[in-house]
Amino acid sequence: MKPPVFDYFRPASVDEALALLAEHGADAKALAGGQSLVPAMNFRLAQPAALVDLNGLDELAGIGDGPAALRLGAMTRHCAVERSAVVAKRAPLLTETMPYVAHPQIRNRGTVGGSLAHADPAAELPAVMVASSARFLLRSRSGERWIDAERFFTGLFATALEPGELVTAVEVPTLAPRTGWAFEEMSRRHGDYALVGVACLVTLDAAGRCAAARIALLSVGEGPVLAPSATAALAGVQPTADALRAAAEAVNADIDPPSDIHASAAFRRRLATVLTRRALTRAVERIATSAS
Amino acid sequence: MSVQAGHVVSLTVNGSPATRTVEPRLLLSDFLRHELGLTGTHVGCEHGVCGACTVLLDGEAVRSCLLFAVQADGHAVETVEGLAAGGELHPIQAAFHETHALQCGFCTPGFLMTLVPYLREHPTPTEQEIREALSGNLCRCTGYKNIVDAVALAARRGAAAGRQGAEAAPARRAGSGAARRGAA
Amino acid sequence: MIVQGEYTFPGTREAIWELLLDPAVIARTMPGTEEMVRVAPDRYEGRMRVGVGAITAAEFTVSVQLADVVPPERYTMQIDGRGRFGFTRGTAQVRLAADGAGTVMRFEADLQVGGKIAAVGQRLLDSVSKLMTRQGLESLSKEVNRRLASADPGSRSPNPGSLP
Amino acid sequence: MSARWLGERVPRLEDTKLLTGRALFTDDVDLPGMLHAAFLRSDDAHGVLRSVDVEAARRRPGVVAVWTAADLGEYWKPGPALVPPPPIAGLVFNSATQVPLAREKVRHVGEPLALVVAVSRYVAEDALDDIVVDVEPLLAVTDLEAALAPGAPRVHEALGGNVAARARQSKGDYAAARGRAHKVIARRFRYDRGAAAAIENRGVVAAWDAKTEELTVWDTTQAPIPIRNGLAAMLGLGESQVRVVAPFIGGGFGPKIMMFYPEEVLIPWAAMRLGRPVKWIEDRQENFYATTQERLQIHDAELAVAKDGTILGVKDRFLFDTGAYDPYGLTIPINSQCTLLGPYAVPNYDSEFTAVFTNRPIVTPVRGAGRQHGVFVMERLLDLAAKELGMDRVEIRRRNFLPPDAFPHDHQILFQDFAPLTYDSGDYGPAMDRAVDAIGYERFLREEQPALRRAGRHVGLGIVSYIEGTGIGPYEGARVTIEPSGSVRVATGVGTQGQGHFTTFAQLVSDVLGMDPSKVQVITGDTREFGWGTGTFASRGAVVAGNAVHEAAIRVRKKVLKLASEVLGVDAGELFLECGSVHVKGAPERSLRLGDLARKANPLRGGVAPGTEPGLEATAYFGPERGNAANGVHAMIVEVDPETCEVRIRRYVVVHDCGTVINPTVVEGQVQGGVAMGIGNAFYEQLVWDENGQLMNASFMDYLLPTALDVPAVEMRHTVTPSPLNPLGAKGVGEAGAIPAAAAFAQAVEDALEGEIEVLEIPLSPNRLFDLLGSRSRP
Repeated sequence: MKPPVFDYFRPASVDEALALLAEHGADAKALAGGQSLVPAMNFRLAQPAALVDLNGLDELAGIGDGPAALRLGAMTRHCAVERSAVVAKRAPLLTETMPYVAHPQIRNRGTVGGSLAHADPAAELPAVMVASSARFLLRSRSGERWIDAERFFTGLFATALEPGELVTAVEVPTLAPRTGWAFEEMSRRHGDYALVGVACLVTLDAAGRCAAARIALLSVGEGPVLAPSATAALAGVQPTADALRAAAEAVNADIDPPSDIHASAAFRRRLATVLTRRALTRAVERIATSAS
Repeated sequence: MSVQAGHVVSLTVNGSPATRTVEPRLLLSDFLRHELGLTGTHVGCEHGVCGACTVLLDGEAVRSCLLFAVQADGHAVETVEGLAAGGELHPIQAAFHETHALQCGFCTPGFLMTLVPYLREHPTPTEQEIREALSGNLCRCTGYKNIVDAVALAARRGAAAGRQGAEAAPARRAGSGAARRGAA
Repeated sequence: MIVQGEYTFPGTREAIWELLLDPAVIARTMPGTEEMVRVAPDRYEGRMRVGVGAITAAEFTVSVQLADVVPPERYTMQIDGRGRFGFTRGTAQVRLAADGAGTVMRFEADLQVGGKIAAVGQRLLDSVSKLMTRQGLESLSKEVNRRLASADPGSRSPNPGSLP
Repeated sequence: MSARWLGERVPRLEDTKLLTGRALFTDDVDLPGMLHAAFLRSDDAHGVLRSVDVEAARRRPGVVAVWTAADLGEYWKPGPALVPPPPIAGLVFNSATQVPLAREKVRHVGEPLALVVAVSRYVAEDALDDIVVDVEPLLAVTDLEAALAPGAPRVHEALGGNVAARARQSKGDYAAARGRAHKVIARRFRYDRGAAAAIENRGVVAAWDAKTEELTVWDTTQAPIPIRNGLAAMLGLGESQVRVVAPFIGGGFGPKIMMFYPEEVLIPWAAMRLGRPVKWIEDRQENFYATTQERLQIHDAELAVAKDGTILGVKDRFLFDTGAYDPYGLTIPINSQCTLLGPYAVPNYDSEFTAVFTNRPIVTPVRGAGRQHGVFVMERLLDLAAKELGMDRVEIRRRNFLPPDAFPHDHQILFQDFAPLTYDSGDYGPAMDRAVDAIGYERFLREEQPALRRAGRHVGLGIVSYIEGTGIGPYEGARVTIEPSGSVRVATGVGTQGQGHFTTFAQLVSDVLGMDPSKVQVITGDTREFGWGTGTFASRGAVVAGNAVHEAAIRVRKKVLKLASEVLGVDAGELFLECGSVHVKGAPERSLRLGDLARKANPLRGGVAPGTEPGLEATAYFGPERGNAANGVHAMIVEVDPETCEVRIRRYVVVHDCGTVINPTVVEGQVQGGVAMGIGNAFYEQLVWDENGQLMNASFMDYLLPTALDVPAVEMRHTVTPSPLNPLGAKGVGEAGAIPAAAAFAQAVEDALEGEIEVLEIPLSPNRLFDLLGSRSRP
């Protein structure tokens, strides 16, 4: 289990990194935290001809507190997000999720941008970003563009990233008033790939009816999966236990879960409804408690 | 610069400088064990699950099997060999000995290196917190109970002696600086 | 691993039959196919590159042996693909049935996956096979429509093909 | 002789090296000019090996040698049959042992096809990718029942079929007992494969010194001496020319005593051929195929009981998956057959097993070695019987325990050591009483469980008994030497893999020679230090080697007293040993340091009396007439979430009797660790093979070892019924924790779900529970 030969580049700037990626094309891979890429290389399943190491690029790291949104540099490590008071205040859903991401040693290296670009269907961050209506800043030699998380993830390990393009930053919008959040996940052991996970935001109006909701699931499709049917079931209703249960059941229409040795598609459907119900319930409770 | 073979790596390991010329693909775990002869860092899975190869990079616990040696260039690495300063066991090592927290001892260095920064940042953990902190390290012999006891013992003593600060190595400050840069 | 499905194409059974056995079409529509040559009336050989995400697209040498061929009704494929990451082999049965103006293709493949792909990739096998099946059928359907269009510029197919 | 150290919680003497990273493990061996090996392994589970083209690999820069089976010439031989079949009447045994490199046919995924030696492991792995293998696939034999059907594909063509062995052992008349039964409980039980998964993978480093004509081999083995003897024979060397060192071993658990692994055969050969040291270190992916495993068995068993719950008889027919080869003979299924009887009086027993060749890696003992299957089947049958009879689970067990006056108890069948299965001693009632008390059995069933159920919680309790046959022969030996420095060296042949032998053996010597254990240096696993013995297995280290160490120390003590009485001119009876010196009773100032005595025992001038042996040194051997029977009770409380099918273990109690305890801390560590492995086996760990013999989870991502969050702290109690079979009265403990865990877990989960399901297979998983619960657990 030793990695194959590759060329190693350590650019001094993002521009140099972009130039290197453009120069080497499809054979090159950006090396961020490397916590998914390097195991794949040790198994010799990933055999990139060249690695462009982004770890020296401080300009890509950092957590910024904007008026309308929280901004995360792509190379911000999971551990920094996990420990950040700013994130806890501005994007509590993200803070609640971080401990589910693998293990402490992995979170000390893993990066936000790397996890999003890798787009593992079982990863937590993509689903949380979709639920949070986050948007990503993509940069290539030809310039920058913003893209909504929802449109960034295009399939199984597939994203809207063009060749030679990097995720450089993430913006997570501030929560609306009377918004509750929750993340629920089941895995065989703490830190394993989720069998199913659910991230949700629920906003109630002054009358306590559901004004808006975002529910995104992981490990139930080719990427993070939004649950429009479940959201529709909540629209304008009082979030009673029955209403939340109905919404959770509606999730079944939104997912096409895979089977593997740890969970059949049928079991994943069960988990998706249970965890969605639990997540919605906690999110609504949070609004109540924060209101009182 | 493209560097296939012959990439120069200069770093400090347990406080002393080291420079070697290596292939980019050389894993940090193999670099420490076979280039520097620091065989206390063990390799159990080489895909980032078992935690036996855990070392400190700029004070943070990382899997040395998921890093290339070239990535450690200019950084500070600490291994289990660096713990017992002047022959005296580190408080966590001593606690492991007293609570019988090791049997075959193969996974032990990884546990120790995970715990050194953890106890600095969490001087008074609960049992559940300790178990969560250990969840990235696999042990096949002990069933974990005595390891949990060892951490609790070390924490009690550390709290009593108020020595968390005293343990902070320069490399650690660099590490927390990096983390703070993220939070700034 | 069982991969099965049903797909409705516009066009007659004969047209679809001809299409499905055309090596050029196979090369264009089977995901990752780089080359596909009909080395004998009942045998194809070629190369595929299949990868997903960080997994490098590894080259597989593929051979397809036809058996039980009953035009334009049904045929069986003995598939054998080998590469550095392991192998895929097995049989696939394809049946065509007239359905009004169109043709229904029913397929069932029983595939073995071996080597690294199986040992380390089990979590993704189901998703990848679903994905490749869908991609294959979609490009096949595009191909059908392209041919129909070129065959008879006057009429656009009313039914662009649909997954059930 | 004071027993100052026996039974003390002496902190381990080996810890410091391990804690500071100074302990030598096999992969730490680094020799000048050392080369590195890697093996090409089969992707196919079953096939005709048409060709292995290594030309491109040989041409790769940095590659020193590449060998296939064809290149091995005369050296290519199937391995030895390790354990001959026991003398059971009518026994069928077909031996087929593993080969160094596959030739003509591949029989399981991961079977080695070629050996590459290169300047680094990295380059060696590059070369593996250059090798082209042509295999014509054959149908794989994976289903144990289908394998026995006429016309099934054969793993070994030369054999009539896929039957590796068949053996029937019985006593009494089960059919008659069945006729008298009030109820007969019959079920099918399944217990699937897992990996030992020591955190240290296997490894072999070999160096040939052409000048001294000595071969040195560092090997992660539990049995260095048999490895030396076998290598000497294979390589045409004298045993004294071969030194095998089992240094610190990162966990053994059974598979590290398989003999001989292809790598153990080939790496020393390669080192001699090349005249350079060669290192092979197994990686984790290889470990899932190349290291032996347990433990698929399928039992069709029935229990005949009287109205009052008395066991009238048991019938069992079971299939045992032995993998592609059967070098280890029948050890595992015979353990299952014997251990099923447990601590119970079973007047009529009829058990027959069929061992089946399959296209899966070789099966050899893994911690428990088939014992857990027997315990699982018997304890599950008793649970089901109790339910049918409306009896209490504990009561039906108590009613059938062998009474204290039943020992020694002969079960009239043979155990794995070929000796009659005879329990040496035991007292099972008190162990059950302690467990019932410790877990709070009555209170839980009467108060806690009903209250929690009313609150919508699903909690359940499991409580089971077991026997573990341990400490079998043939023998082990030890040499104890008092050195002029005053320190004591103990050398023994057993390897050690974390069991604390460096400390427990020192404790045994300390009491006899009156010194601090820290002054006793124990050397194990180096054939140059001690050349006679078998190895560490079957929970026998402390029992067999421990008694040898103890006896050797006693002989040295005799020499000490004899010489000291001459030197001091007092009767030996007037002397006592303390603090590393010999003292005269009543005049303790008249004393001699043992070191000085050792010097006097090795004079440089002058004559000695005829028959005098120099030095203060003695060697002793111990071989028990048969194994002894450790026993215990495990009890646990679990909580099940029927919606997600997660199971949490809330409490775990173990009452354990391993006879005389040398070091309680070490014993408790062994039990806690064994329980962790048992829990893994019960709920987390399963090697998943598809119908083509492909392993679907050959990594720690998908093969789930329990973590610190999954294993509870075990609450431990000891009872002590010393074994009459050895002077120390010790019984084994190494495997105990792992054996009954699954049976207790199954009972507890059933109880938590209020008997909605029957758990008849292990391992469970949330998905399996979901399937079992079916519609009965709508969210």
